[in-house]
Amino acid sequence: MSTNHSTSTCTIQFPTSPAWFSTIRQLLSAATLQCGFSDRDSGQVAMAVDEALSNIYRHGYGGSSGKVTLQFTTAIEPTPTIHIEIEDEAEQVDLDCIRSRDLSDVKPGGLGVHLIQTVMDEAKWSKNDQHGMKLTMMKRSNIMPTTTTQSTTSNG
Amino acid sequence: MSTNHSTSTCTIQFPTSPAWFSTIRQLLSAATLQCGFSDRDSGQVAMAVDEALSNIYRHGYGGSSGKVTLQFTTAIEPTPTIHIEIEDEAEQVDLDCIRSRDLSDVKPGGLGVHLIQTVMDEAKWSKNDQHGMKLTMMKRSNIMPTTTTQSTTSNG
Amino acid sequence: MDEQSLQLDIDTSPVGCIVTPLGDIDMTKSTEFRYALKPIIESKPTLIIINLAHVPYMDSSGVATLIEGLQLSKQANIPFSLCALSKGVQSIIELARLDKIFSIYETKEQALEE
Amino acid sequence: MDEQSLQLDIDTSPVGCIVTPLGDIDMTKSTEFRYALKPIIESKPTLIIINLAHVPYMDSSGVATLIEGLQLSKQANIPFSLCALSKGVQSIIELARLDKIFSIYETKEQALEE
Ligand SMILES: Nc1ncnc2c1ncn2[C@@H]1O[C@H](COP(=O)(O)OP(=O)(O)O)[C@@H](O)[C@H]1O
Ligand SMILES: Nc1ncnc2c1ncn2[C@@H]1O[C@H](COP(=O)(O)OP(=O)(O)O)[C@@H](O)[C@H]1O
Repeated sequence: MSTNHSTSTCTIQFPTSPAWFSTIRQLLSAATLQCGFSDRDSGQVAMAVDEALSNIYRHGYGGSSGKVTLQFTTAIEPTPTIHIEIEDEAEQVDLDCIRSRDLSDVKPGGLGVHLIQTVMDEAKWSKNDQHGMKLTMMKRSNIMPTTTTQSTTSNG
Repeated sequence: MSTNHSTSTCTIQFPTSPAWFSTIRQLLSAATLQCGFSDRDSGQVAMAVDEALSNIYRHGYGGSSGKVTLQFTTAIEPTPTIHIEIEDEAEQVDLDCIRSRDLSDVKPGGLGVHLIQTVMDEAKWSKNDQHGMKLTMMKRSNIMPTTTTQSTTSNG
Repeated sequence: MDEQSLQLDIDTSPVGCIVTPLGDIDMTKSTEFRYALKPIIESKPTLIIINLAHVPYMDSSGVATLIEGLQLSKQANIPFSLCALSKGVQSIIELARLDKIFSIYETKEQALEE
Repeated sequence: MDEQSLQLDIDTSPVGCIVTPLGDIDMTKSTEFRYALKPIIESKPTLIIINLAHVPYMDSSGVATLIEGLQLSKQANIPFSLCALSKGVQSIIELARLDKIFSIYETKEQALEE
């Protein structure tokens, strides 16, 4: 396969049905790998989005399927970077409720927000103007950017 | 999983690198299955898009990776339906060149356009105003629509 | 899309019970995984090993199921360990700071030796 | 994403050669598949069976590779057949109107009996 990197942008509106989640993970993996993220970083971005969608499904929509709009844009220079925005139309919750718990108390559950905040360089929840919540995330890849710029290779 | 159907819309811009193709197939499968397509019809839509992308990669961009914008919208009523648009920025070719060959002559290659035209209800190539080509496709699912309308189910 | 049910190999012998899930364990699978683990723990095997060699991805609901399994096993005095973590699973276990909480072995064989 | 190379089981015996590709055969894999088939045909086995049980999806470039395999085998007088087609592969073979061109068997065993 070509080793040249390239960017992608995506806006997708879909139901928060968990049946979509593996597809969305694959989409985020493809986008981040293509723009130069390492396997590890790419997997972490996919995980952060997966956890965010699970939370919207479980907390935002109370276990029902509701609309979600996911947008992302990748960049190669100066460092592989992805910007992600996830908007729902669910009940707005107090932003103080969305927080990581004390992890030293080992118990099932309560890991999603911690994971999102740990793997992403930025993660910010906010209320939309009318209704619904918005999560804005950003991650830069930890690996050094290659000197290859976005160009076409002939490998066919 | 919920048996209620729901729609999705997507606009994604990515390089025609074949490394993306399996992700795009999965995306189209998810979208069509969720809006009520049968497994078979869903697989055929994914195949049509895959073949279209291969052709853009091989013929449009001559085996190099170039920009592609894929848009789709699904509908549930009155019949599960998907509308797809694929635009590239490659050289414009004479529309007469894009055609299916005589299949009775068994030989490797030359199947993509036939497959696209056979599985989709509509497939139309055109030239964009400035540069690049556009493929517009539509398919209705062959199965009867369920009476379920797009709504939320509590299954959590 | 992946709407099939969770595939699980369960290998029970006098030495203990080795549970090998096949495929990603995310929100669509973790409840099932939980329901599968419970009767195994209740059957009081000598030990329980969760072989994660064929689980490329696990989300926090899958991790929660493992924590529950660990806690129920502890109550029943059954050694409970994980083995053959894929990179994806290793990553989430570390991020959740559970790498010191679980007994983790590189291979099934090493887990059995304990 | 699936950037690994094509996985292929090749089972050679006096009875013939059974080739079992594992995973989707699309544009990223079909060239490799072609390069793998060529030396097999050149080694002149008694027969060649392509077992497609583990190929959920094949695109037209994969089908082209099969046609080439069939034609090269015919020239070399080696029976060439397909078996255990997944739904996805069956669908593209029918759509390409090749279901009468290839010898297709439901199982490996049936293909071997011919
Ligand atoms: N999208 C969301 N909408 C509403 N509340 C949320 C959302 N995401 C997280 N929360 C709140 O943040 C808390 C912590 O979430 P998390 O760390 O994922 O653990 P858990 O979901 O297991 O409680 C949740 O209990 C919930 O109150
Ligand atoms: N996106 C495209 N851009 C330019 N030409 C195309 C495109 N898609 C198809 N074609 C033309 O249509 C012909 C038939 O395509 P196809 O049926 O897929 O067979 P093959 O690609 O094996 O030739 C191609 O040979 C090419 O000339």
